[in-house]
Amino acid sequence: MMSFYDSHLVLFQATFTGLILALSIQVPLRMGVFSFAGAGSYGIGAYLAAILVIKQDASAFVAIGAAMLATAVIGLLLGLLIFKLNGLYLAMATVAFDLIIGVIAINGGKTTGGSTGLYGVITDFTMSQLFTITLIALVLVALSEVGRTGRRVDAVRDDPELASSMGISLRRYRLTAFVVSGALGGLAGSMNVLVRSAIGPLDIGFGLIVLGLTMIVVGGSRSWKGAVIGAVIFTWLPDVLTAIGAWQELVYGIVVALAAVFLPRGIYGVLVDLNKGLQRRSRERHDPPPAAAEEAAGDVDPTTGDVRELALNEEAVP
Amino acid sequence: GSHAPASGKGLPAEIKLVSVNPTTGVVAFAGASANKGYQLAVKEINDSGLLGGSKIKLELKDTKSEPQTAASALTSAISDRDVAAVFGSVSSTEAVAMSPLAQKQGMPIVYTQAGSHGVVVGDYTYRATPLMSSYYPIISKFIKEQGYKSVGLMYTSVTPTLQEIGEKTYPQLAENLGFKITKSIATSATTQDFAAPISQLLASKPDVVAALEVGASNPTVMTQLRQAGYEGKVLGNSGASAGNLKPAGKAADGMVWPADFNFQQSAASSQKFVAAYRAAYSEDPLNYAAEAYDAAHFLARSIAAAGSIDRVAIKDAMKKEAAKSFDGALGKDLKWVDGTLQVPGVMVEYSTEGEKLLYEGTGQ
Amino acid sequence: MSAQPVEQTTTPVLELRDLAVHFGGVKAVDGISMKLMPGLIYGIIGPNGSGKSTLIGAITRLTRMTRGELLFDGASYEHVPPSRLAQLRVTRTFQTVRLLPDLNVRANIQIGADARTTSEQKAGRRPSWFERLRGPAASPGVADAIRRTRLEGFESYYPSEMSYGTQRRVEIARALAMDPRLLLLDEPTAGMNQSERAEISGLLRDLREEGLTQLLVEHDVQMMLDTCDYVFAMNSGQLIAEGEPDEVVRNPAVQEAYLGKKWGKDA
Amino acid sequence: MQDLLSVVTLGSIYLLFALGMSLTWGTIDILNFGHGAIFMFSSFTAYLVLQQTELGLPLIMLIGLIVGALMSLLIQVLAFEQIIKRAKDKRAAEMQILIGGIGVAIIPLAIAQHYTKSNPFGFSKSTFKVNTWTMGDLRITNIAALSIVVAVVLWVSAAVWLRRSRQGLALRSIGVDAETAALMGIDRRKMALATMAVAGGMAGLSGVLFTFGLGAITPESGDTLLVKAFACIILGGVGSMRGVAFGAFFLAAAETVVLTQTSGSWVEAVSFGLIFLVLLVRPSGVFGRAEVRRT
Amino acid sequence: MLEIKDLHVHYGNIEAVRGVSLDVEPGKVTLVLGANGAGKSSTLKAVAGLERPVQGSVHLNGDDITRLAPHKLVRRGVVLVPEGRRVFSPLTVAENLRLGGYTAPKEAYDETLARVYEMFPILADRGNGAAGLLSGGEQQMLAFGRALMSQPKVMLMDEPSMGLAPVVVDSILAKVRQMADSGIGILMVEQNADAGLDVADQVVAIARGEVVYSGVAGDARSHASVLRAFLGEAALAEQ
Ligand SMILES: Nc1ncnc2c1ncn2[C@@H]1O[C@H](COP(=O)(O)OP(=O)(O)OP(=O)(O)O)[C@@H](O)[C@H]1O
Ligand SMILES: Nc1ncnc2c1ncn2[C@@H]1O[C@H](COP(=O)(O)OP(=O)(O)OP(=O)(O)O)[C@@H](O)[C@H]1O
Ligand SMILES: [Mg+2]
Ligand SMILES: [Mg+2]
Repeated sequence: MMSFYDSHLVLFQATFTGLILALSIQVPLRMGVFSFAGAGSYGIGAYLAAILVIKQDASAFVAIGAAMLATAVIGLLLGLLIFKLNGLYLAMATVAFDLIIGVIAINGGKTTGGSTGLYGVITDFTMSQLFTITLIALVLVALSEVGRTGRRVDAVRDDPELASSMGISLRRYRLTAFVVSGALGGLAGSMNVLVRSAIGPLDIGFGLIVLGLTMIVVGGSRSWKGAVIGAVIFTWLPDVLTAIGAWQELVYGIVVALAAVFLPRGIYGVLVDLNKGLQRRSRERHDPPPAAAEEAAGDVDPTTGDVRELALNEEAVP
Repeated sequence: GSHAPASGKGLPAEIKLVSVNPTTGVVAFAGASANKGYQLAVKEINDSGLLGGSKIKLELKDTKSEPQTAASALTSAISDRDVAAVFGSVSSTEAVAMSPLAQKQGMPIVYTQAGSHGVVVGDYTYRATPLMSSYYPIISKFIKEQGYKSVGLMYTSVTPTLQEIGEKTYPQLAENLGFKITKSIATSATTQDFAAPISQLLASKPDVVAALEVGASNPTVMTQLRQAGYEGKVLGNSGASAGNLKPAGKAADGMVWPADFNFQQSAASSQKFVAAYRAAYSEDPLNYAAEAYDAAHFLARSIAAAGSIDRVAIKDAMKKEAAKSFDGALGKDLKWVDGTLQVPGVMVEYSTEGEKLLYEGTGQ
Repeated sequence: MSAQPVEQTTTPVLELRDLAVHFGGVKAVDGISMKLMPGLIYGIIGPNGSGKSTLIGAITRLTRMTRGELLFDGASYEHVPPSRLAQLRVTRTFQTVRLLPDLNVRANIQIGADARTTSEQKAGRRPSWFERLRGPAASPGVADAIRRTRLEGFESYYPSEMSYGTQRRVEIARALAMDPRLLLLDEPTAGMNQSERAEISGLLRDLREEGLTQLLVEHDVQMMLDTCDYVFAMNSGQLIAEGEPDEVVRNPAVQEAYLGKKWGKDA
Repeated sequence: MQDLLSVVTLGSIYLLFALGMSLTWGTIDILNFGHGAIFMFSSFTAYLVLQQTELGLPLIMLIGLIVGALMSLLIQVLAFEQIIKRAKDKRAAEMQILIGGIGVAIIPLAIAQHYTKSNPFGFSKSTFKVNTWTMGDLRITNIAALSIVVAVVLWVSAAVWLRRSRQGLALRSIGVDAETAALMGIDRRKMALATMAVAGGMAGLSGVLFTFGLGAITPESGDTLLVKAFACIILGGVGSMRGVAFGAFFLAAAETVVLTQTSGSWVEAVSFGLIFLVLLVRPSGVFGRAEVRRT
Repeated sequence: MLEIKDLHVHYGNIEAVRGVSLDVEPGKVTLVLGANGAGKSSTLKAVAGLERPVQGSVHLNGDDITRLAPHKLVRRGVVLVPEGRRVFSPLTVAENLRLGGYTAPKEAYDETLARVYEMFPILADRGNGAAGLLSGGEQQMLAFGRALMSQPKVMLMDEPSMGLAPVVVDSILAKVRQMADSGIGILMVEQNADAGLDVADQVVAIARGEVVYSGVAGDARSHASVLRAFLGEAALAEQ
């Protein structure tokens, strides 16, 4: 008998690297920076790690570290160029960046292995290392969602102008978004190539953007929990669907569409809304109705407490 | 139950093989065709008693044309101790993702088609398909016969195979045969409209046009070549087969290409396969099926020689088996070189009536 | 009420010299100079489109100025980015309510308090990275701001669940939570009724007693009279009058450009 | 010269495709990533019909138009309307629409892939024959000429209609604030449906013309065009009709030049690199207007 | 005549409006007063079709128009000037006005436009500028002007004087009176109760989603509770 874990090892690995890739898009998105540069960084990270391992015999950690450093720096440079762009214009610029990375990979000759890509990237990188690194990255991202940083990120996204008048440097936050996104992308790419041992131009195309975006939107784009949910679903769903056979793609499409339609803020959003609903309910039970506060503001006669009674009394004007 | 040895040689009653191939997605046509070849061969092998009383059970796993799914399917096959060996994917990108896993974890795997580097990486990995660059030079005869003195070349840089033909094989041919390449244009994955490169090519006034594009682009290339007023033959690649040219109608007439297999080829072993295939599926076999058929027989012979489904034993047996030559669907006296099968190749011309066999290669 | 102490030796909290903001041909603010002395409430009145909000925008550096000088505590700051103004503890409310839709009332107000912690950090102790990430657990300033704007009971509400007037209170509370030295208010009571306005006016006067300098834009003349120590009147981007509130209200130019029949006939 | 003609032909195909996308995106704020699937599936339907009976060009175009419009309507009713109804705010809706469109697009793609096994399909059974007209050195096919005419006519009418007509204005207002638009007496649902139908029709039409022009397309052809159309619209500036035309011809020209003058494998890098550079200079596209914002 | 009967509006489990009934008669101005969060805007939104009332009915000249889609209501002459201006920011001022007249008969269009421009000359000056760049008060003028363009029969106004200079408040309220005099029914929420009372015929006070006072405008001024609640203590002292 084979164990479930062994036979699905690739999927476990893909869940972790997919999660990091999703986070590389989620982090900037949460700051209102519509950047898909994470996908390009993924490519850079993957190729760089592969080259280091193959040509320099680098160890797994050196390869990952170097890939992250390089993609963070590239993220910063890219950010300096385009952080002034907004919305989908920014998205377009980063898509262009990603596509250019892909083309460079094809045309890189020996260095990138052309359309074949690089293979035989074999190190002693283990599953538990993969897991640990992913966990650390996840915790760091999660910390950026709570407390002061979390609020400030919300402010930068929802109202940049308000944010800057509240002492938040937009430039700094947006550049950070690019750097973090780059580093996460590089991390995802380098870890992926280390577990998969091969990378080619087709692995770093437009599909990565779609996959990452689908993960976070369906999972819930406002929280790392959404990214986790999304990464799990969209890594395992195709495997589950193989059972259906010929029409699995069709079902996949239907699942994505249904999720987009019926889960307005992702699966995690649904959980949050449920929670908000509960809060509201308990609020109504325990707290004094806020209308009372307003009533006070409306200056109701303190003796009777109700305007209506006064009205009925037809109280004369002094 | 299935572990009980059925013969003295230690083979179980049922030998589990897995085909990890795309049956949906962009390369589904090749994967599906290969699977037909595997199934036909498995049936023959089971009927022939080659494995004594043991029967091969073939399981098909769809990669959806995605490397990750392919790798995942392979991993689960590896972790299933009952699986004796695997038929690897027709797609290079998938194959490259699978090979290191198979090699590292000791799973005998035989690919078809996947023509890039990084597929055959060690003694567990074999490829029952010749590299296109190995037989493509049989086109020399055609070029000489037609008396072409210059070629206008267009190739895609998307697939390693076609890129290599465009960038290495043609320049080499030009040197050997003394023709001139008037223009060499690379196209990209997203190029859908070839009008501009075609008009450039024709402006360089070559005797003949060579167009090395992926399967689905071939009808467009032919249509647009004809629209641009080019009437001559077009030197292509075997990606144009499998019905890909049909939508171009008459415009596609006159495309020629070297192939590793054509159902009209003369070798007796080939014709035996074609007959069996026709009987089973009532259609003419494609090269993918022929390659798969040979791969399956190669593996079955190795398993029989190993006398067990121990993967190391199969690996060793494959090595011995690959030292011999054999007659198969792809032709007669086929040899393995560095884990990759070699064939003489055939030259084919397309016309609306069907593919016509021009001539057969003789091997080196 | 105290008059503008013109010849005082203390440095003004805020000083504008010949400030101008032009948008293409529109001269929204066109050469304004003013000094705000510590601990007083200043008012700006003026017809719609006379440049009041633009002036506040320029003072808070959110709107790019065309020319002029800005001084805070005597130091010029026209090249300081808006985000650094929070460190000087200059803050504002907006004419259109600007709350963060995904945060509840408490968190929205906490945003203001967060800014204060940065300015405190600049002043002294460097907090650990974890403290910086989390921010202070519960700022006393937040509870205070909630109490003063009478938002008790609304802490866990989200902006979309509240009426317009209530949202405006949150806007004010957020500014208060920053513990400002200079507070700029752009029509803080729009959408409130008279008694609610009186209450806000009371709040502003309390703040003045605590030494907070304020610049208030309002169209409610009664409120201006009740609240301000000194009033500027603007028209077409320029100052047309300044002085004590009742004085300005009696100014014929102001009456013609701005005041309606009620205040006009009082004169 | 011949290259210029190639640019114009290719550009008009891009335009025809991007026009519908731009229309819904620029007015009712629906960035439909199912547009490519509509394009492909309309053509695919025409192909299926052609397997049964022989048809001429006008009828095939009509099929493309109708199938495209119907698919677009279906997507609007089943997916986008539902998303908008449920979404909390506009930005969330935009994201959901994006992903919803991607999801919906997989469905027709899977169907077409299933039937064609991803082989190319074309209209070789049509009674319409593509002819080439020669004028001196210049060669142009009747279908290319038709594509250019259709693209230009549709573009001009869309642009004029949006700019001048009452409904055009109403349409733009829906994209800004649908609720307030309703308060102006505008039936936002009907307008949105009409727009989607028109956009879908354009996609279907371009699918048919494109298939004729190239001889064959594959089920995946729509996806490739989708990214390019997105680029065209962004480059020109979202919501600008002049912009989308500029974008389409700019991209066609860039691609043609790269493909013919240098190594074709750099095509995307160069054309998208150019787009990147243009955005650095014009952050809201060449003809786009900066977002209206003030304090 | 617009009759609102026993209207209830809920948001989830918040009961914002709990049984409001009031009438709007042609030629009359009905003024709605109430504290923040009392449910004034919710009432207006429900009448205009932007929120679905859970209970109650709205009749226009005897026809049931409860839960009719907003655009259909506009075609019947019921127009809302929404709270918080809601101009179409990226569109020009002129386009905003044109949209206001979307359903209006074409004959009177030019004349109405001229009247709007006469009332708010700044709108004519800025005709080709983006509406979103106007100052707060200018946008409020635009919102009001836009509503005028539709030539309504019943006009619902949510704080039309918000953010306007006193002179402009006077002219807007005068205009409201003038419109009422020409036979339009007006339902107006106005926090500037003092000025609002000058032009109102009827007054309805709402607290916590319920009507707590309703009467003739003249009486309201002399009614201590209303004065205290909506005009402040100062108003009492003045008397
Ligand atoms: N979309 C909403 N979701 C949840 N609750 C809401 C929503 N809109 C309004 N409310 C609640 O309904 C009540 C009535 O709100 P409404 O906006 O009608 O008040 P209002 O009388 O117009 O107040 P104001 O004078 O401040 O504008 C308030 O308690 C508010 O919190
Ligand atoms: N970004 C801008 N572009 C063009 N014109 C602008 C811009 N911002 C403001 N204006 C114009 O500048 C003038 C001053 O606007 P501002 O908002 O300062 O007026 P305000 O005094 O605050 O008026 P209100 O009392 O109505 O709020 C107005 O005519 C406005 O239309
Ligand atoms: Mg203002
Ligand atoms: Mg209200």
